[in-house]
Amino acid sequence: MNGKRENLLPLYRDMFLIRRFEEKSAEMYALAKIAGFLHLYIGQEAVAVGCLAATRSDDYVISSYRDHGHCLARGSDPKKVMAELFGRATGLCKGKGGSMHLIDAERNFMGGYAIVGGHLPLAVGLAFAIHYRKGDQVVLCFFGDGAVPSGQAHESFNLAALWNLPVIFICENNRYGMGTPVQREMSLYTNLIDRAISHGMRAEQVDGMDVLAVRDLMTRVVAAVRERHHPYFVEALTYRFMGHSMADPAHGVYRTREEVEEARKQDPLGRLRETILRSGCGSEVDFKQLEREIDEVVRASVTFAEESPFPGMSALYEDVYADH
Amino acid sequence: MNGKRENLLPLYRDMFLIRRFEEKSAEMYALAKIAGFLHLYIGQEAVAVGCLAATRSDDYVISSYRDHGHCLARGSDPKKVMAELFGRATGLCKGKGGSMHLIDAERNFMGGYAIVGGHLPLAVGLAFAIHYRKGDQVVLCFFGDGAVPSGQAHESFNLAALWNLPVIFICENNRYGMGTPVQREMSLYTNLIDRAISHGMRAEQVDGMDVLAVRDLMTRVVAAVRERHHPYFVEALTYRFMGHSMADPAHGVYRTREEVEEARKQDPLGRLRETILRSGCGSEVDFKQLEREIDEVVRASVTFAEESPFPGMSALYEDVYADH
Amino acid sequence: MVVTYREALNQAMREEMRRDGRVFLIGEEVGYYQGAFKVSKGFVEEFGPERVLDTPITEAGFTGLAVGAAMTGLRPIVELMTFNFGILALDQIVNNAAKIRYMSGGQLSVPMVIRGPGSAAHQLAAQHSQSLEAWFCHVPGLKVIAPATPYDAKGLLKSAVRDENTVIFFEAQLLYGTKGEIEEGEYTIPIGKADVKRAGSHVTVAAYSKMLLLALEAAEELSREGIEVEVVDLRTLKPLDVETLAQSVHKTGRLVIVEEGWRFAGLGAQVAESVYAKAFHSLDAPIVRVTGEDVPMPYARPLEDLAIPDRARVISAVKQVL
Amino acid sequence: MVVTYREALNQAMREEMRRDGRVFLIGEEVGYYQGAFKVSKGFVEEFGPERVLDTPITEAGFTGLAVGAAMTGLRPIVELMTFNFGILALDQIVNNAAKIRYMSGGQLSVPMVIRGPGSAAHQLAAQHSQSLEAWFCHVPGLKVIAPATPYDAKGLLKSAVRDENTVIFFEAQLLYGTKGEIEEGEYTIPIGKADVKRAGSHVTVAAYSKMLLLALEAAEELSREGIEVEVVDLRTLKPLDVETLAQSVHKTGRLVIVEEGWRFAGLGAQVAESVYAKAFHSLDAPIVRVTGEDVPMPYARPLEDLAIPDRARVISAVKQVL
Ligand SMILES: Cc1ncc(C[n+]2csc(CCOP(=O)(O)OP(=O)(O)O)c2C)c(N)n1
Ligand SMILES: Cc1ncc(C[n+]2csc(CCOP(=O)(O)OP(=O)(O)O)c2C)c(N)n1
Ligand SMILES: [Mg+2]
Ligand SMILES: [Mg+2]
Repeated sequence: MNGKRENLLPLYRDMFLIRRFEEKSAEMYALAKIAGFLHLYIGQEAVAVGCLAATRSDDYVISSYRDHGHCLARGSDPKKVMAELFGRATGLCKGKGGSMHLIDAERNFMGGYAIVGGHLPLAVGLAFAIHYRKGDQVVLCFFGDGAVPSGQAHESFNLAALWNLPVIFICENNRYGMGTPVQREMSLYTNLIDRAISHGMRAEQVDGMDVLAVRDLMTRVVAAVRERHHPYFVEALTYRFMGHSMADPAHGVYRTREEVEEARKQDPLGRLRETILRSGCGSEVDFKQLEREIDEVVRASVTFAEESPFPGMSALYEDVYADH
Repeated sequence: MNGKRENLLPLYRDMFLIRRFEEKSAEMYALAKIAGFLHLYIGQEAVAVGCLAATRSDDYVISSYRDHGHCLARGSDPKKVMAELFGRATGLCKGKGGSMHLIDAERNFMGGYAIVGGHLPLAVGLAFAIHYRKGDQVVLCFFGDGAVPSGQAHESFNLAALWNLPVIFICENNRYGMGTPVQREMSLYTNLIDRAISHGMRAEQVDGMDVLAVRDLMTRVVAAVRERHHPYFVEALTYRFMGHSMADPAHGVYRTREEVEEARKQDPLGRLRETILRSGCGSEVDFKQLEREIDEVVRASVTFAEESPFPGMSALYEDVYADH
Repeated sequence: MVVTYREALNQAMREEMRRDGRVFLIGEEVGYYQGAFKVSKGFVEEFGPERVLDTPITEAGFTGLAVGAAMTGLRPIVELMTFNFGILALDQIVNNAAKIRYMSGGQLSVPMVIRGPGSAAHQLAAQHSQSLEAWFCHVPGLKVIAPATPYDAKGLLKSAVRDENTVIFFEAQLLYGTKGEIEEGEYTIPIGKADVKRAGSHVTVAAYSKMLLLALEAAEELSREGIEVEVVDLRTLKPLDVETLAQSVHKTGRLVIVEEGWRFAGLGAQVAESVYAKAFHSLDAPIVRVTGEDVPMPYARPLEDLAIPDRARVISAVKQVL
Repeated sequence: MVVTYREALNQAMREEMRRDGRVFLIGEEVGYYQGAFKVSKGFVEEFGPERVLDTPITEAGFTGLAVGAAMTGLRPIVELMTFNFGILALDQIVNNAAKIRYMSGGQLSVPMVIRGPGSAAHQLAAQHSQSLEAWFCHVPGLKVIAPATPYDAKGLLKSAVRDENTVIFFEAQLLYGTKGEIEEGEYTIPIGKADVKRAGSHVTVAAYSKMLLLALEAAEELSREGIEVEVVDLRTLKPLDVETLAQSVHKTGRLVIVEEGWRFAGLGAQVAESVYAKAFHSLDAPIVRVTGEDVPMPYARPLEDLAIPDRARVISAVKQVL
């Protein structure tokens, strides 16, 4: 790790933004300002932030319905993200996408998708487009452990490996697909990377609660994929601290309070905070200030969303087709 | 191999029946007695015959559209099979299924299916039913190399491995999926079994042009699956001597005449014939007699088909639903 | 006994599983999680994980597995967490479940039920808010059911489980909590029969599933204005009970069809065409359809409200047709 | 210039690929094999394997790949070996291709064409003989085209490639060898316009794709009996050109719709309903539909012949409606 003299505060800032933003989203959900399915990313922030820190701004990013973290880590305006969750006309997608379908084309954030496994072929297509145009970007494709057994995932792995496309599949293994533990989703569940390897892909596991480990691995992986144009599979071992969605309690029938508490000890924010304090690149004062700043950003996003108008009736038929 | 004193002629007989039956089918296709898609199994006979020789009559068998060989090796009446190809009311499926959908429920031959990869989930379901009823049968599921990358295949592998279901996936790797060589279907194409292994399945390769090798391996595999109730994956290396279907010439754009001729040297019938002659369990006289016998069986099947009536108009709406 | 729609489904499946050991339940989170919408509450406890199977997220795989099991005579109930995910299992449903009996010349059957919520809930957006019944109704070999009340849900689900064919059974997230009277104990409702849920003489309104409740509310309100609406609950969508509908139209001369799905090539087009063909000369005015709008479902609530039929639109359709 | 339908498609794609480097062709056997039905003959030789991509048998995978590529502005043409296999790609088509523009609030588009043969050929049996256009037509965000002649095939395919939306383009195995006149050089035909292929005053017959040829033959034969049929080729199924149809019906007062797909919830139901709604008072008789029978396709030729509309049935439908 080359973090000794490096300023790690920006990484902390990005993770903290996601954390606070989502805590606020949960509040807003309770107040019925946000509706539908809301899947929080809390606990997994190190994965999005570590990965995105290793990318260039013209790389593509694509994700599942659990997409707030990736979108914010990509640099999307929290105001527009919150407005989208509120279903307002000023939202990233003019209020039409909502929590599960955040899209920010300007940032090559190609969206959140709600069909498990369904966006993996899109990721391969983004990589194909890079290849077709002889570009040197890469694609980051985030998905959960639950998506791994899906047919669409395997068809994607095969195509990416067969055609040497520059896509990095990032499996956020948070040990559960909704209420189903990974050992009931798949046989040989301790080594999801083997499936990717059997398709001819390079693959590695990483501690997804350690943002520096993620970033360092991804820096290496992104460089390799960018240069040699082949796919990669990364399994990030992580944990979701909250329920599957707002409809699901944090520790439902499928896991114990103790297990969640144990996992919380690995809180990626806490771990980075300690590293920063230990390494001396930041102090309690810095954290205080940064957190205040973020609180303000999040508050402003709520105000912005709250004050924004809903889409007008004429929006209903807009953008069904490109030509009317 | 325990073939020294064993009478191997029945194996030859089964393979020869398939060979002759299909040669005759091709003739009948040229005469427009048979229509639609007709996919010949010629060259691959050792796989069906070797596999089926290792089963019990209450085991289940299921296949793709290239299903004549498996159906005949299972013991279906050639008359009814030919009548089905002719679309007659006396056919296995009353003329409604045709070449791609031979089904003989009495023999637990659960059918040929025409969507690549689409019958693998059915095979897992048959195995599930055995498991549910605490039976000790096994399921043999035949498919081509082209089906391996399909999503439905992978979902099937996962379920079978996760739930320890008694299904044997038999991949007949004949090096091509239609006009596409296996190296353009999949990365790491030399070891398809790795994909199965990555799902937690046991898997082995076998020389699919050697009926004794197939039968011996399958005897071991069937016994293991029957006893321990877990899935297995067998990759049989084989070759199709004819075109993909009657619409496709034997050596089209995708392979050379030389390649086909080279492969024909491994003709499974020729190889077994030699073994038999060498081992002394059969003589030229035996072969002559057997071949005459089979010629008669095949001729009789054509006569039967030819003389059978087409289904009547009332059949159109029969069996759409079970209750009318 | 007054129960919720959810409880009615739970009872139906429980009774059938107790009655017949060949019946099993399979789907995502149906077991330990008690069902994503708690329809199978208590099942894994009563019937064990051998008969209540939690699956990986592989709809093609587990639906096809159920088809294979049904081919041997077992009677699977497949729960789709929502019918949106059924799109991934369509090859199994259309090419295998619906066709195997025919292709085999009657040698094999596929007696199974595929059930789960169809249609929109609240603000689940484009990929989770679809009403795909028209698709399933198009396919020979399938039967399709979409009950609106707890009474019908129980009776029809029991019939579906006992049917020798593959039955597609549409529920709705927003119906699970609705309540209604059901009979005590065993009863079934025949598949293929519509039900006049309210008699009237001025206009016929045909609806099913969630939309039936709208139709009844609208009828109530219109009645206060002296307009008597006959509400026909289609209940079974395939085979469609055109007879009952036509009889009502012979009486009223006017028909409004309410469906939540997309308008173009929606099921209501077929319902209309069937009635036109059978009762053309009884119709005093063109049939009016109230449907979902032809747009992917928007997330924002005001847009979503515009995209889905509501009571006001049913009322104004009735007035239009009069 | 007289060419086959196959050659017309080949020209259209070739011209578009020469014109626009963003266009590429992807599908099973489209390259070295020259296409399963030889539609892309000579393509890999001219454009190279970078733009003419042979895929593994993974329809969801490669269709989704094309969607992803289109999101960045490329313009894929996906060839489905047949539309039967499109069932496996429906999640990509319906949930992604059709919805991404809307879900993104217009930020992204998915300009692509998905083409290949739909409908039955000869004796391909149940899993290979389906006419699924009603399904695709149901989905907002898609356009659906089904040309019957080489002229229309070429002009509409070029328009489809240039369209900013996802266009589903139905061909037919039995059309590939049919011949017709096309214009020399560049021309396009606007999507969304029906075409009166034969003028007449007694009855309107609406048809598309393969069925148009039946309709024209029937019209020819009926003309000898003094019955003048106006044949409207729908060509574009979504958006449907109800205007042109209604105009014809205003004139003739009678309509027969011919479609090869299953009757129940088939596209003809919507065509009928649209015409009833727009021209109810012009109709002198109920609309008659000639459709495929509601059965999985049987293999045996005599049964298959019963299951698919033929000229005799079109003629008798016309006489019935008169
Ligand atoms: C094809 C499909 N089936 C079912 C669902 C319902 N569903 C949504 S999320 C989810 C669990 C996914 O788990 P995982 O992939 O591990 O992601 P995580 O939620 O843990 O981030 C399920 C079953 C869906 N969205 N899509
Ligand atoms: C899902 C699907 N896509 C495409 C086809 C068309 N098709 C039929 S057979 C075939 C090749 C299959 O090759 P393989 O699995 O190796 O079997 P083989 O023909 O060699 O026995 C293709 C592409 C199909 N039947 N199903
Ligand atoms: Mg997970
Ligand atoms: Mg092969």
